[in-house]
Amino acid sequence: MTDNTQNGQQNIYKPAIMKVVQKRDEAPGVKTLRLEFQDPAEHERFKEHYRTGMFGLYGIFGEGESTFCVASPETRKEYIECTFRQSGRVTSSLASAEIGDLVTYRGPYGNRFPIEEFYGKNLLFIAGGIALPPTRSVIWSCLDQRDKFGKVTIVYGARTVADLVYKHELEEWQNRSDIELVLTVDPGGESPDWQHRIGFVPSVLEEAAPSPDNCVAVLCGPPVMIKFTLISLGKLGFNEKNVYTTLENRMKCGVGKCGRCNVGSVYICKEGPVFTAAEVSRMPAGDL
Amino acid sequence: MAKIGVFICHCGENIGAKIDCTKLVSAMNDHPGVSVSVEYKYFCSDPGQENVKKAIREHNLTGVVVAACSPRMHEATFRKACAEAGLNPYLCEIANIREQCSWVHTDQDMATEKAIEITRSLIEKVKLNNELQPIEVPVTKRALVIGGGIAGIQAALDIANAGQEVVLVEREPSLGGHMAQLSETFPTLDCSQCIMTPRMVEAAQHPKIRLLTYSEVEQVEGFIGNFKVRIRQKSRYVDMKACTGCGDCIQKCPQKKISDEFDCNLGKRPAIYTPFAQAVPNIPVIDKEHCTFFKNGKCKVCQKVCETDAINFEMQDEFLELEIGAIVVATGFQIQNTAMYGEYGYGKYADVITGLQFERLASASGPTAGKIKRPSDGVEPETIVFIQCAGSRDPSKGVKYCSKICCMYTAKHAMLYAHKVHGGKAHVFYMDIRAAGKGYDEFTRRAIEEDEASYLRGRVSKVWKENGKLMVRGVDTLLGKPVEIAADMVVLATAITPQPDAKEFAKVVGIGCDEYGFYNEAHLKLRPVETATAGIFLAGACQSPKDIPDSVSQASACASKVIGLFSRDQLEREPVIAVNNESTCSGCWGCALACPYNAIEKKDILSRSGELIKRVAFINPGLCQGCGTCVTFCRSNSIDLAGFTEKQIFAEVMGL
Amino acid sequence: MSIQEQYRKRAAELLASGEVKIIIGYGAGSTPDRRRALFIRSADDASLLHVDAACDANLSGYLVSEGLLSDRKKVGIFLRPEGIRSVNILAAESQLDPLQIVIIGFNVENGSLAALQGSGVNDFSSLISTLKESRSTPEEQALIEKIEGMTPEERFAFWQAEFSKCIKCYACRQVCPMCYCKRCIVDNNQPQWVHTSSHTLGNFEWNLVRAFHLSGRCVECGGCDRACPVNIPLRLINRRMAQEVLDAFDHFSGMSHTQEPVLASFKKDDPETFIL
Amino acid sequence: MTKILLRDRLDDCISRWHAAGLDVIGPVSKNNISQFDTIQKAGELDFGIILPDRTLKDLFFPQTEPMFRYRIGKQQIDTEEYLPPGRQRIVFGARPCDVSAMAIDDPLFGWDYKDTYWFKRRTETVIVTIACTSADEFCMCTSLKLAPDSPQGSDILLRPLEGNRGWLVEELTERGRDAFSLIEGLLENATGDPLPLAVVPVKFDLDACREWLQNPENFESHFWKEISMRCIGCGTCTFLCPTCHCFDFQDEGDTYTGIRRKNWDSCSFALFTMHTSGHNPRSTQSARWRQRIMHKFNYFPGKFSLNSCSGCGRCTRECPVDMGITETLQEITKLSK
Amino acid sequence: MSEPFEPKIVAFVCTYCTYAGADLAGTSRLKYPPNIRMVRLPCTGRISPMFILKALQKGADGVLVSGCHPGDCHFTHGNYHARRRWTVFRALLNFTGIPLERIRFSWISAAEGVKFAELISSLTEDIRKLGPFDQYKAMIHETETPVSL
Repeated sequence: MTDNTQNGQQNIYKPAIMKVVQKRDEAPGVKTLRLEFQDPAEHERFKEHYRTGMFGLYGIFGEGESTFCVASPETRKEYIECTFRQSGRVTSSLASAEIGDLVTYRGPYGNRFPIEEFYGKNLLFIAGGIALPPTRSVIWSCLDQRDKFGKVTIVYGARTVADLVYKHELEEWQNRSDIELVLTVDPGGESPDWQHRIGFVPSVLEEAAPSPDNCVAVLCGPPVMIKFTLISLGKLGFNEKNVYTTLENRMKCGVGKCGRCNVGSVYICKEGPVFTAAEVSRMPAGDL
Repeated sequence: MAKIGVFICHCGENIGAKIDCTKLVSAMNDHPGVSVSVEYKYFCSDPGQENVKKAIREHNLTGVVVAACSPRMHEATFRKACAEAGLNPYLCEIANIREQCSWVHTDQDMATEKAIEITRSLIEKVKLNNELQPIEVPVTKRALVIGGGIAGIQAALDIANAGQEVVLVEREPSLGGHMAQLSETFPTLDCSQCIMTPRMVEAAQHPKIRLLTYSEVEQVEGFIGNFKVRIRQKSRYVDMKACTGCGDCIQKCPQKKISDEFDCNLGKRPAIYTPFAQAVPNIPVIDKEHCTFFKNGKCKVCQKVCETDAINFEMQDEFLELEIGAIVVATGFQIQNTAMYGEYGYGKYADVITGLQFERLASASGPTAGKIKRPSDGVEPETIVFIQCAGSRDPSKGVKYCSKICCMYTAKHAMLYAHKVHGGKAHVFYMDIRAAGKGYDEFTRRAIEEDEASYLRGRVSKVWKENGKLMVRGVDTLLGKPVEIAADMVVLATAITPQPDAKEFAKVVGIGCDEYGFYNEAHLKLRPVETATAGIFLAGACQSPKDIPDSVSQASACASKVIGLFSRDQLEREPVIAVNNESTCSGCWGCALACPYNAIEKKDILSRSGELIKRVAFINPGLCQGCGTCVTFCRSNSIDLAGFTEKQIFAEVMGL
Repeated sequence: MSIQEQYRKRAAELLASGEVKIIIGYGAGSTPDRRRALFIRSADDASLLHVDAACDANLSGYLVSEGLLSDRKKVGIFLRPEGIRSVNILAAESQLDPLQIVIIGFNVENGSLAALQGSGVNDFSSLISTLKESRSTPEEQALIEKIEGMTPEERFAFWQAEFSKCIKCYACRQVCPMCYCKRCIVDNNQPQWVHTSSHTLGNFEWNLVRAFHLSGRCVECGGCDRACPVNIPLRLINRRMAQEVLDAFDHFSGMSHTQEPVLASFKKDDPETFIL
Repeated sequence: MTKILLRDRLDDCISRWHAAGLDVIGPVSKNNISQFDTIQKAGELDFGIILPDRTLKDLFFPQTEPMFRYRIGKQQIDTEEYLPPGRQRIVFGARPCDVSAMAIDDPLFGWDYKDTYWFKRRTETVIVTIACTSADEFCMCTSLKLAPDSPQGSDILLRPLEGNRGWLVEELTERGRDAFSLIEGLLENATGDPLPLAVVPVKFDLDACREWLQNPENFESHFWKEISMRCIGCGTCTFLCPTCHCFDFQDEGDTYTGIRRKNWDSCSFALFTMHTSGHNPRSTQSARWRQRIMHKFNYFPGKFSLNSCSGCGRCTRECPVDMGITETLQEITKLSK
Repeated sequence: MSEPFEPKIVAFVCTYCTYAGADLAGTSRLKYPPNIRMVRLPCTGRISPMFILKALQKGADGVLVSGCHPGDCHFTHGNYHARRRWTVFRALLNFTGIPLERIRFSWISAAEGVKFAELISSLTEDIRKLGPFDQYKAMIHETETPVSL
């Protein structure tokens, strides 16, 4: 599934300079930045290589780089969107970037979702909390060519209502007739005017009971959620091979050299971040 | 990146004439993260502040640097202006380009360069400033006064008279303290009990004062406005509600040979007793140690004679947990044990006594009903020698400090002696006469001139008994001659020292003390009644030796501090306090030891199943004063100080 | 019975009686002259223990291994006097409860093994007092004096040359019983006070900060010096700092398990001749 | 037909290389440590050591290296690349284990993306290796199926002659031949008896170990906990390993200008894999030691058909607590039988 | 060099005493050289040895640390703790070859404007005589240079 080339770069560790053109607060501590390339050549390179699922290293000089997915789809390559939770040194300083500020981006790296293989199939997207961004890039890749797919179901849950990200897009999806959107929050996380479900993602998924027939599932979320959702998907009759997920690990280089992102023998940065549940289940659990 | 506004004040000519402000403005405009940089003649003026506010709104600023006079001048002004424009006031920093730049440097270029660097470094700091909120602490409006001597009573009454609740705790069975033991008081020679007893009664009957005698404070937790105090009420074995104070039990008690502490062991008392006749409350206690029933299991005479069944041998100590907003510590002093002055014969010769014992002899309520009689045989002494500084100002044997009151009370004793023993001769050995105070020097002069006390400047080297007389050998340094006086009685002006348990008690309350055990004030000059622990105040001789007027004024000062504190429902404190990162803390407790305010406590981190994972430091925001000593101590860099964080200072230095 | 045999016997008894759950001692190393830490849980394994002059590691750092002491059970450990002092400091800094530690003490004097009596930290307090009163003058004393005799420029050059060798492997820190911090200051990146890069500047900062953090805590076991793979004479700095706190504050690290940390306490009359 | 380089001609050779613009580098013992350093004279070289304390890796992948400088302005960011200085170099007197290690890391640094810094230095450097005639108790090249005269990675291989008088020259690559053409005439056309190679006993069964490591069941074996109990988690073994290649990026400087550096990092460090959330996939020292062994003898060979170990033995030689690969693989060999 | 050497001196001071003393020097219009840069902190207890190292990294030729006289600390004993730290850290700097003339410590109260001005003048002069801290600067320079090997 690898799709890596030298990307025509001279120094593979030198990032591109990006300008912040939009900034959105998604949830407490979670922000989305829309970035535009400053160097047209870099942009061309990105457009040539980027496919949904790939990730990048976003950074600020003086602070460092941090790895997260490209949250915008391959169908919209004029910019890059990234959504992140403010936790460490880099994300804190990215979070304080204002419109017009310059940041850096290195990528795209890693493998992709084989979206062509999903043509003609029903799609089930399942995401938890801050893991909607990787799913969202697949969702939009598919919605932007909606006619190529069957039924689209999105199950998204967060701890509390405030923790749901991309609220404006959730509203948009809610209003579309060609998507079934199931929203849920953990018990106790609801607000007084919450009109959707209350419960953990796996049980809500089981209630929604999408059919496994001719269906591909894309599942992203915190490890505990993944673990239990996979069980639920199994109960619903999904084959591990038709369930896609993404893995994250700490990375520095993004290109398979710095030595820290491997799970067992698998380098997330080069062989991932997109894996089928079948592939993940072959990895040593003690290394995840 | 941030959006910082930089406001450069000319301060008229003060800054403008020495620093090229236009250059400063353009340098700041070129600086990354600066959205706007402007100059103005007086930013502290109303239109100047308006400029700042307008810029905050227009540019949606995330931080403000005002390059102007010292932050000690106008930091508050500009922070307030920021707040009015909707910017958190703690996102404003002042670059001091007047006091520390334009006023002190002569070279314009270098001064301008310095102003640029100072301002730039503060821009870097302010970018990392956090929005801080003043800390609001609720106040429990109930004061605890520890110690029922004159200082404690005064503080309690002042607070109670202002309408606030007071809990007054005294460990002895009665209020009164040392002042109740005194005969007359200097410099007016009015009777101590006459002025003291009404205050005691007033305190006991005050509707706002809850009096807990024969009680001790065992534990103090919490912080200003929110202390939790545990008090032990020792069992008196006498039901306070039932007892009428008739005194029958005291009269009938068969055990009457107990040395009377109140009379400094010059008299005797029974096993059930009140310390003195005017005791408040007038309810006896049973001295368990000497009571025949407690010793032998037989007696119970008191119980038999009591008509109200107030005697209860089964009584247990009781504990009270009280919520308290402020604490006044007025635990008083003791008289130094003079055992180390073996050459003066105290303890060896019955007629060598301390000043406090002399007070009891001179007191109308004392063991001799106010007649000066020597303890050995009850004979009136014809010649009496007073030795001052028997312990004070003597680093080798006694204490280094001056006990402050001995000069005065010795003069008083000499006068009382002259008044009571006609024809008697009083000699006073002294080092210096320290009589500063209203009417004090006149008082000592009177002792010498009117009452003809003989003052000899010099130390006494020895006291011994010869032919029924106490021979006192000393030196008169003014004459340069040795002197020997055959006396009938010798009175030692012993030093005033802290209570024997003062140091342990300081730990209980959570305040500091000096090497002797006198409690430390927050600042000797500017905050003499506060302790370093916010909300705890000091009154009387527990802080240092004091006479009655000083103790009373300090007590009233404490009361005013407490009343001031209680005038608000919430306390607002600067949010400059330390915060610990519990995930990286190793729990070595060095910070807790280093903290001058005992603000750092141990906190258990438990797993979901309730097991102890680790112990970390927790910095109580109510107690922390924000000095940052713990931050610097912390090896793992886990503690940080809001307003002066490690990141801010790092940026400030890197921006220089 | 040789000292080693006596100690094996004692270790076996401690384990057999259940008094301790584990013994941390020394076993044979990868070459005949090497000894390595050995953890035994069964009395049968006591015969694997070695005690001799080659046992130079201060094993006390293993006591604060995560989870070892959390069950409140006792642990036996072979310690030299320096190690006993480390245990005192760890106890004084609330990292362990000294009652949980059963010390099997030994000493090496002039290259030969000597047994030490006692098992709790307090049993060794007079020994430690003696150590304070008669600080041995190690062979490096001459070198320290030589360094102190240099001009500041020469001293700087000397240490610059030494620190330029450092590769920031942190063996000095990891082997040190005093370096138990959950997060070392060098690993704090907000802000990054100490450069993590191992250029000379970063190495200089790191070694200074470590020496400062060890001041008044180092027991001069020499572990860091032996661990350093690039042979930086770390013992010189630690020795010098130990001397400083002794001279200035009469502080000898690890005197007792209640000793106050020298940098978290003070006396009003501490010396201050250098302050203007 | 063989050529001989006589020891007393070495100074002349160095002069020739210098004249041709080459830096000459070799093992030097100085200031209580032996490592590769630039030399002017043959006398600076320390031929007495079996292996320098520090590895050949230092020459291609320094412990800290500036990658580029950045300057942040109000509206733009300027970057300036710092590439290796671009001088041609000849390394004289490396050992086969160290040199093989460079060949082992080549595929890793060239895996799809070519590491600019590594390959620039690799192409600028000629390596002259001297076969080992002595070994110590930690040497274990033979256990890795290498030998005291393994040619991997070398441009020239020298075999010491008896009496310490010189070396038998084996030219292995074009680059080696080019470098040695510069000293044409200083070499003797003669033959001689090379000293017998060092005898390095085989210490473990590599194939058996690999098989054991590949078995998924052994991933959670209690063995890992036991073997790593005394590991203190320092970086000595990784930093003194000629093949260990893990690194980190660090930005250093003041507020608006600084340098992004590539620094060695180590899988032994707890923070190596720590997420900012606090989750750490390899949270225990045993997991980290397992990673190190697995990586070297299972994952790496799986990807590149090479063991990421050349048997220099430094990990055991220098370990502060006397651990190392040898002991672990010996134990695994026992377990696998 | 034709231009005279202007040393860079960084001062870490407590706000209650030395910073106020510096303000007093200003209000008294005393003159001192402009080479000093002050970093204001709540108390000397907050001044970490790391600050000194970072000032040196920023190219300081001299560092001053100053606070309240013993017994005058606004926070009662911040300065006593600081004094111990300085004693230890100073010994360490000395042993590693940082000239002590470059790292100075003082007690300056809010009333000692004159002492402040005089100290800064003499300190600046002393450091000017010592010249730039070349040895430290060389170390900084090394970090900015490509690896030569």
